[in-house]
Amino acid sequence: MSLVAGVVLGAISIQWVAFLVLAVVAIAAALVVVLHRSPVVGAMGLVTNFLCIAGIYVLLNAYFFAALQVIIYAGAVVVLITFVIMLLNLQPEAKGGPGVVPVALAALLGLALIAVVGRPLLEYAAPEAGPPAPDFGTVAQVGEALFTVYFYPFLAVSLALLSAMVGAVLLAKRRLED
Amino acid sequence: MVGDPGPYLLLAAVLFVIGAFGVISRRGAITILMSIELMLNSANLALIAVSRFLPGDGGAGVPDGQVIGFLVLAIAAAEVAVGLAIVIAMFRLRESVDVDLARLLRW
Amino acid sequence: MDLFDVVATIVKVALVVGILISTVPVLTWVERRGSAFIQLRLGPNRVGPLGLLQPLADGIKFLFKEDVIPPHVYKLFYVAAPAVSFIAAVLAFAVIPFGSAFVVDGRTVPLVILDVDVGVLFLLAASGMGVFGIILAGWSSNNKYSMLGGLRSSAQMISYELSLGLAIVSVLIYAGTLRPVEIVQQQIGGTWNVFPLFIGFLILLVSAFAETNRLPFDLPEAETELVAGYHTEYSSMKFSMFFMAEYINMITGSALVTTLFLGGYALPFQRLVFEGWLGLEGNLLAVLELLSFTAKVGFFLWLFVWVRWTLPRFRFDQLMRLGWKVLIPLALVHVVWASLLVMWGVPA
Amino acid sequence: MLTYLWLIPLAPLAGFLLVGGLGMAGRLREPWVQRLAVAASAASFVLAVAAIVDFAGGLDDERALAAAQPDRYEVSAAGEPARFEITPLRWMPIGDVTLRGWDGQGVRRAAFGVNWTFALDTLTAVMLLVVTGIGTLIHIYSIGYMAGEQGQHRFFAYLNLFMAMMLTLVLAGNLAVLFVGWEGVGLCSYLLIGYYYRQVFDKESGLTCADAGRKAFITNRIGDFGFLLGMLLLLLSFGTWDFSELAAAINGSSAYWYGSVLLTGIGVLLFFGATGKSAQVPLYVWLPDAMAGPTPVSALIHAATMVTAGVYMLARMSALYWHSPGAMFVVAVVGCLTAVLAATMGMAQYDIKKVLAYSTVSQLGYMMLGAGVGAFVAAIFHLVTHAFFKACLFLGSGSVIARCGHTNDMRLYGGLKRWMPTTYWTFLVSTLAIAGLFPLSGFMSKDEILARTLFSFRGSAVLWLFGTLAAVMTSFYMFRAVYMTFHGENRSPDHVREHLRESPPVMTGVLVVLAIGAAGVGLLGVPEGVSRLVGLGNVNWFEHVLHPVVAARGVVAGSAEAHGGEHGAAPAGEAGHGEHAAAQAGASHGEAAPPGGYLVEGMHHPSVAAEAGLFVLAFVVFLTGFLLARWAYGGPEPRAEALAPRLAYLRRLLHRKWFVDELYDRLVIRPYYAVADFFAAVDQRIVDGAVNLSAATAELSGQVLKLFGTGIVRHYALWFMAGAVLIAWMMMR
Repeated sequence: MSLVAGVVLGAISIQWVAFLVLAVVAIAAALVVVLHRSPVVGAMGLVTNFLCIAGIYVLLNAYFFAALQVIIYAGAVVVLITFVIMLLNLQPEAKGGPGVVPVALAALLGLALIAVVGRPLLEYAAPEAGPPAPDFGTVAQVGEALFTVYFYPFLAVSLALLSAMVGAVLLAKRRLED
Repeated sequence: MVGDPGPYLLLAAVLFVIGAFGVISRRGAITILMSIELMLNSANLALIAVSRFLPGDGGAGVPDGQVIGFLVLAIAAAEVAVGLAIVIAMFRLRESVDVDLARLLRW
Repeated sequence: MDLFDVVATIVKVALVVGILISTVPVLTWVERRGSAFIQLRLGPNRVGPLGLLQPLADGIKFLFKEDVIPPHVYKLFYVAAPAVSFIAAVLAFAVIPFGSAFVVDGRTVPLVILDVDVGVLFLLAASGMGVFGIILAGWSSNNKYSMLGGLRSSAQMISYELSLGLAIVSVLIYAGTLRPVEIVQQQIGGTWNVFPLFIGFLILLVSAFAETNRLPFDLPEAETELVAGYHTEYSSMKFSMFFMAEYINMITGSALVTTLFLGGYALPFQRLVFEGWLGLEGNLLAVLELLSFTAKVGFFLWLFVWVRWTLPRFRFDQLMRLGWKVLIPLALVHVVWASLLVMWGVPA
Repeated sequence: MLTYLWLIPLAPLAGFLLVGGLGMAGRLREPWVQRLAVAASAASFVLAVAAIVDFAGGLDDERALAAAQPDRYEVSAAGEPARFEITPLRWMPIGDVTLRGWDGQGVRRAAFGVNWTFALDTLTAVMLLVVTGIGTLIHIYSIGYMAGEQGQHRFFAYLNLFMAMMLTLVLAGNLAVLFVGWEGVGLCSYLLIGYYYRQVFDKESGLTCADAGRKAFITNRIGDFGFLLGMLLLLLSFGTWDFSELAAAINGSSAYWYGSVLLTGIGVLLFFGATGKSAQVPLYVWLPDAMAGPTPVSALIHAATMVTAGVYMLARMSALYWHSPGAMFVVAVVGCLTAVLAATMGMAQYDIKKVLAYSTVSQLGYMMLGAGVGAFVAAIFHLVTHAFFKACLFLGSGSVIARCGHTNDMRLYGGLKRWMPTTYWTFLVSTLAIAGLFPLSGFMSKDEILARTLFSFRGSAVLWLFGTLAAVMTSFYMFRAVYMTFHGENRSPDHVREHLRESPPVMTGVLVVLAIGAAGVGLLGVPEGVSRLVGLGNVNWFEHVLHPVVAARGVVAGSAEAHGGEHGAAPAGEAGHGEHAAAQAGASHGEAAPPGGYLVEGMHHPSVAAEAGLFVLAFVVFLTGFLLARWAYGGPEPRAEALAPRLAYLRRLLHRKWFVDELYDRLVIRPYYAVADFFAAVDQRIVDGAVNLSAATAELSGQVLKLFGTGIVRHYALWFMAGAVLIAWMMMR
């Protein structure tokens, strides 16, 4: 049943409460990332956001992906970002920030996108989906799908990762001569 | 049990928009990178939310969403790596990560 | 989720956390007495018999010291850092099985807090979060030394997390499952993993040492160069939190090693001797398994202390080179080795 | 000799190449240039005479030759007037032409090819003798006139080239070859007029000789344009350009063609070409300015030969003109108008050559009038006589100019009688001839034309009246010229007066010959009316010889039955006589159309009293012009000056040539430039404009798009986002 329907009917399960809490915290964290002037605070906001989303994945019975999310996103990506922030010793941005016009425009566009995407979501009453399959979200099921149906994308991604590694090393390597 | 992807998709949309707003309005390269991560993450959320409620064999849910999510994850990680390398290189040139300083590529 | 399970879980959690926290002072005592024994000196013996109460005295000391929050720190993260470290350390313990199961008035209570399909990944995730504690501590203290200390320790942890992960992956490939309970059951059935995957065992052990910033790898806190590393600015209780987090990490590390390679709570030749010959089962067997688990963990803990007071400290570049150029390639080879074993159908 | 007919134009052509080539290379000294040129011209004269003698001796052996080689030779059939054609060269084998079926025989494709054909018949013979005879005499005269001139090889070369082109024109067997000659003579007249290309010719208008040459050429070309259209129209309707075939085709379906609009159109177009070449009303303006050329040129080209080409063409196409009364009427009216107009202008000129030029235009008007009323023979005869006396007049004026310090202005002459007696007497004889004194040639030909204009079926009294008026003016301005130049005291400046003496014999000799010709040649074609008065019967040998060639055939023939076969050159005028009688019986004096509604050839025969009246009138005309001139200019101090103030306005009008040049300038040239400017502007603004516009839009859009390339990443992100929203909206709609 749709969001509105869920609230109205009052059949609020623990799931619902958990989802709402996690959602609110995630949004708040996202706002911190975007609005806060100090990059480190932003990074911590990002971590919080990722952990909340991992929580939501658990709610969606996607345990494997939740673990992945925490290990890779929260554990590696944000650490890397924080690492670079501290390496470059970045100071918080100057007060000024970009002019009002782009900010306003961006906000406007954002709202427009939400309006465009949101409306059908609210109206669309999806059919009630039953409980997930017993092995849903487990490593076995995802692993099996990954290596059979999505095998070639998997190879492509591995190539992409390889090239990213080489690229990153070359770009960041201090020139030998200087 | 929230029976349909509605609320999750809405959350994903909101997160996406916040990420986009961050990319557009902020001048710090790192912040922009983080906002991009946000957007990618919201995409993942949407993917998995939808795949969870699709009719699969032996109950609701198909693994495809998570597999694609996994691939997006990998790509996002690669993207951050290269992005940070670029930021470092830029920092070395400009002493700052302000994106507006890198505007040589214009008429 | 009926009431009984909830209560059982709560009791288990309480027990585990309690034991973890209480073992920390014991460990400090062991540490000090051990180092003394290694260095042929007496060690604390004034406070209580054989200095057993010395840790208690330290604890009380930490409690009553003035909790100073320097003005230039970033208050929120400064306070949050020790909490994050401690929570990460404790959380990792949730998935480690320390016994098969107790039967309490007809209801079996598995001696593991969170028996989840992706158990090992959960452990990895939790230990990953530990890094943030250190980073935040380093950054929020707002001074060069702690910042550099934080940077170095996070760099070290990131590097060794990689080899740790690969070693665990090889075990998972060999075991074919991510559920720790299953891994232990397999080792009970078959041989302990340490024999076929011995190199993996060593890599995991070394990585565990690096993860916990223990001596050969304790560059961050190296007194001589970086004062006290990332927790320079911390005092009293927050400092002790870091201290406890470190020791709990040690316990978790050794527990992880025992579970994956030494068969967790498996008694040596359990099937043959204890179950087969002695015909034990039920709670008695569980108690014995608990004891075997504790013994193994204790051995590794002693190993930590032993290593700390015998091996000299690595230089930072040696540390990094060992991590990236030795351990990781070795771990990759070991993963291949594990998959070959699986291919040849070695595991039972 | 007839088979070497094609050599006649070749001789002067060779002369041109030799004199021109070697002269330009500087290898020829003056005497040799002159000798070669004259030799070439004389050679063509000798060859012409030989060919004519052979032709007169009958065409028997030629007929055998034609039978042997049909494609090279062709001889007219027994009944037809004698004609010999030779085709030495196949020129343009064009292939099939689609005939539009205007000739009533439906659309069909006819093989059409143009060959380089030369033909000889009595008409061509006459023209040959005139062109080569007068030409050679003028070549001889030029030796004296051009003595000492720098680069005179250029003059003689062009003169020879002119002779070659004129001979080609005259000998042409079809319109194409005629057109080659037609254009050739136009070119030569341009080259020769502009001989003194640096000198300013006309003090008043500042016209240089080169400008005069250009003016002549352009006016001729405009005429040729009409001529070419006529030729093409002819081709599309008859499928041939050959004269004999054309005549046969027209006479063959004579009833169909009589009065057809197409034929009239072709006739008018061809006549338009003739007006350009023979200086008739619309396109005569170039002839007075052509006097910029040396006098021998004026004599040869602008008096004797080239300008007569138009009349010859009309005579050659007589079959066509007989069948389109409309076209002939146009010719007559234009001819008469030109005669009167030119005569008026001639009376008020001070330049002796200009006077003679206008006189030439006027006499040509007479010839066209004659052709227009059907008196082709009279027209050709006037052409011959005019060639003699006008050449003599021009050469006389040439010797006067040479002696009086190269000035044409008669006001600086006066009393030259004492110094240049031969020139004076020859000039006087020619003047008497042109003015129309009885025994001389002028009277014979001009009065024949006037008589024909009055009595011929196609003539009219009005045209005759204007003709007579022009005759009076002719004798007036001729005697005015004589009195101003040779009588009264000498008005030339002193340094000129010392050198005044007679021209060298080489010039005066030619003058004498021409004067004798001017006097005597008239006797060849004494008009029938006059001979009857004197009781000699019809002794008009010239008419007898020429008439068969230009006589009308088919429905328009004089009298259907009278015109049986016209055999050979039989002297007896029986046939001719008979024809007059029939016409006489058929038509009373009135305008009643002859039987069958066709304007038939021939004329109402005047009663003897009418003939006598005409004769006396001619003498009266001569006398009035003479006395008027004597009264005005004869006395010691010219009375004309006294009259000047009262007639000032009239004098200025006539002297300024009725402001025709100015009229043309304003009517034709200025609008032409206006139109040209207009289109230049259009091209500039619209065509270039469009091109520039497209370039401008590209550049403008470039400028606009440039604003988006700010280089700032955030802006690009903004556009990304905007795009995404748009797409999302479109998809979600």
